[in-house]
Amino acid sequence: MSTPGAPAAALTRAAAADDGAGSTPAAGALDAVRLALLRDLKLAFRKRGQLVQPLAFFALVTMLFPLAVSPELSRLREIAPGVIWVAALLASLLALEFLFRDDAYDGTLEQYALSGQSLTWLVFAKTAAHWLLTGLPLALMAPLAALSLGAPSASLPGIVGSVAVGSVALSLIGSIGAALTLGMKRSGALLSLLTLPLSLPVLIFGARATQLAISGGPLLAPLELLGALAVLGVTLAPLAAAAAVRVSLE
Amino acid sequence: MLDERLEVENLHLWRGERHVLRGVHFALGRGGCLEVTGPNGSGKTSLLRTLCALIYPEEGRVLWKGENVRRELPAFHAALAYLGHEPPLKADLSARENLRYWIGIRRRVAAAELDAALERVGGSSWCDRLVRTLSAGQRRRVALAGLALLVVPLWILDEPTTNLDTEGQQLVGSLIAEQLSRGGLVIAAVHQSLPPAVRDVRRLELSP
Amino acid sequence: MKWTWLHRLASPPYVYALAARLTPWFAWPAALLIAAGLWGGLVLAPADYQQGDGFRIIYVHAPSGWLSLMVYTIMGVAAAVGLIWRIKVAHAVAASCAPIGASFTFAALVTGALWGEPMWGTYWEWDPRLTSELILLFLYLGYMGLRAGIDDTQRADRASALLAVVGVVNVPIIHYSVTWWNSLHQAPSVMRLGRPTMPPTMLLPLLLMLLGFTLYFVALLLMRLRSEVLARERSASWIREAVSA
Amino acid sequence: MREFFDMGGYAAFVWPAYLVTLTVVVLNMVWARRALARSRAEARRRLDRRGEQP
Repeated sequence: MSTPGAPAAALTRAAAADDGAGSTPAAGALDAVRLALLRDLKLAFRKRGQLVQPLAFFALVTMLFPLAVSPELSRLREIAPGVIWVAALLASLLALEFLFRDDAYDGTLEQYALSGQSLTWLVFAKTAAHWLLTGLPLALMAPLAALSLGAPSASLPGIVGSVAVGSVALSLIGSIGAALTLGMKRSGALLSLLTLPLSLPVLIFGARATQLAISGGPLLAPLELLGALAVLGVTLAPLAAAAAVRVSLE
Repeated sequence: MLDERLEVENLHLWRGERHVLRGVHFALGRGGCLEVTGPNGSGKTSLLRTLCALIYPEEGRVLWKGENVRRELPAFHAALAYLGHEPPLKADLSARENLRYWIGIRRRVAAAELDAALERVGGSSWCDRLVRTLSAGQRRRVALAGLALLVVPLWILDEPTTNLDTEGQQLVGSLIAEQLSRGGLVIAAVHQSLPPAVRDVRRLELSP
Repeated sequence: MKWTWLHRLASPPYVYALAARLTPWFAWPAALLIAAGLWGGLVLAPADYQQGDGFRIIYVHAPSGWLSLMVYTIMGVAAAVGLIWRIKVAHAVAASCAPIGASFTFAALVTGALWGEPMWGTYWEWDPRLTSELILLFLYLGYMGLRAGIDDTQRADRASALLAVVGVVNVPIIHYSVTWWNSLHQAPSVMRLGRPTMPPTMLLPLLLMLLGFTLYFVALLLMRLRSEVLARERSASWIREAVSA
Repeated sequence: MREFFDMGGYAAFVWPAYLVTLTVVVLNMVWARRALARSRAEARRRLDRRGEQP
């Protein structure tokens, strides 16, 4: 300690001001959520390689189908909704493994659980960051995949919308699976076994919306159902995921 | 306002097949310091984590200000700072960024306050480097700065002097002494004993 | 009075002893009912005017399907009780349910496929009920996989209980989405269970089988419950009694 | 009797279905008994070990 005088005194003063009443200028729940979200975004941009992986995976899987099935656009157009959604589902699953793992490893989750803030909100912030980093880019990439599979350009807004809404639900469902498998050594297969059956409704409604978008039909009904799933997910999934995180810390 | 007081009644904890905590009980009031000792595997960390209400004991309870901590968990956690084996730091953020997020989630903290805390632990020169480039001792110092910045009455520390040089250990001692003189409570699991700056230490010995 | 009864149900020694005492009271009636149901279903019931003797698969398919869903629901409820009130016995019930439910889900799938071949001309049809049943099997497998993946029993209990609760909330959503999806792609299925027009000679054996399977499940649950309760109890001296008996 | 086993031509479907269900029913019984036996053995082992180190 070179200068124990002034700064230390400042520290003690700050401490004295807060003494007794716990930590007084407490951060609100909103501050906490904002900071948790920003922290995850900043960390993700420091490790860009990990960000690109699910997107590259999505593009690759989409590319496999013309090679495996047929290069004819008319045939590809028929399977395009299925291809896009299966690829998006698998890509988001791939990214899920990283959702809590690093934080569990370095003790950040523990500090979250002991922060006095609602763990549910902090888990929600993490899931939101996860969606911004995988779901949203996937939605923005989906039109490219759709075009390469012969979808008409008029269908693109509908496709972006359905993938964007559906991936919200996928991230939320996935957060539960990711939290439940925390602390296991080889969790990849189990994570898919837990997450995929629960994701089927999203797949069904999402693929239907995409199909209607491509054929030019009214896609509001499946889109609304997707939205309902996303809302249900927002209200319930962070609760379950936070409880699962607490179990993993026991 | 009720007195800050931690009471532990008859804690029993099993980890798998092992009966780790067998009826641990103690009480600690304002300015009290408790040293938890015992060989490896005697349940020091388990005890600390049970006190933090991370682990649910099979039997017994932990009371804060006379109330079961389970009843008002967020309030108890807001009054508590826990430092585990490893400093809870992100390798890809700088020391300063780490503190800003870690502490900021719990309380608003001014930049000047951050600087002061970092200087106090001797980190002015390296606090903007990524944590992955810091030594284990430097990381421990960042964690200590965070501890001081949290400004809470109850500290629960797991081996706070690990990886620290002599000067760093003295720093731990003076931080704890200040916390106690403010009326705070400190519970620390240690291998040998807390630095000499800390006086009036009670000791709880766990047997394997 | 009522409350002491409830409290006793949360006490492992009491539950262990009670389960041992009750098991035969469920097992024997179950055996009798199933035997009677088999006799009625295979011999006494007339052949169906459309499906001939092929319809007799209903007497094993329907009870298996019924158990698969009922057991999952019981598992979810027991898991929720265990989570909320931290009752070990409730977690033990949930853990006991999974293998039983999974095996009957498997039976329902196989018998459904065997019924499908003569009726649809194919073993597997993406019929909404069969599809839901298949998803249910994966939900069971996920639950068991999660339990197997966590070494510590208490943590396994709580994590798998969360999954069971999430699953129970999701089962209706999954079933609805599968039905919705199916209605887009094909005509309603040929297979219809429990037609109200079923003559009593056909219906009665079915009811006997349903009741018999349910009682059999309770007997199995009680047996498994004993082993799960025993595995969760560490300190109590009653283990000595339980083991020596 | 032949008629009964023939199941009106559906024997190839009816009997396997019954067989599978019967197998599941019996196996469940066997598994449950085995699980109970295993837990009891395990509990006995735990008691023994605790007896050695009071």
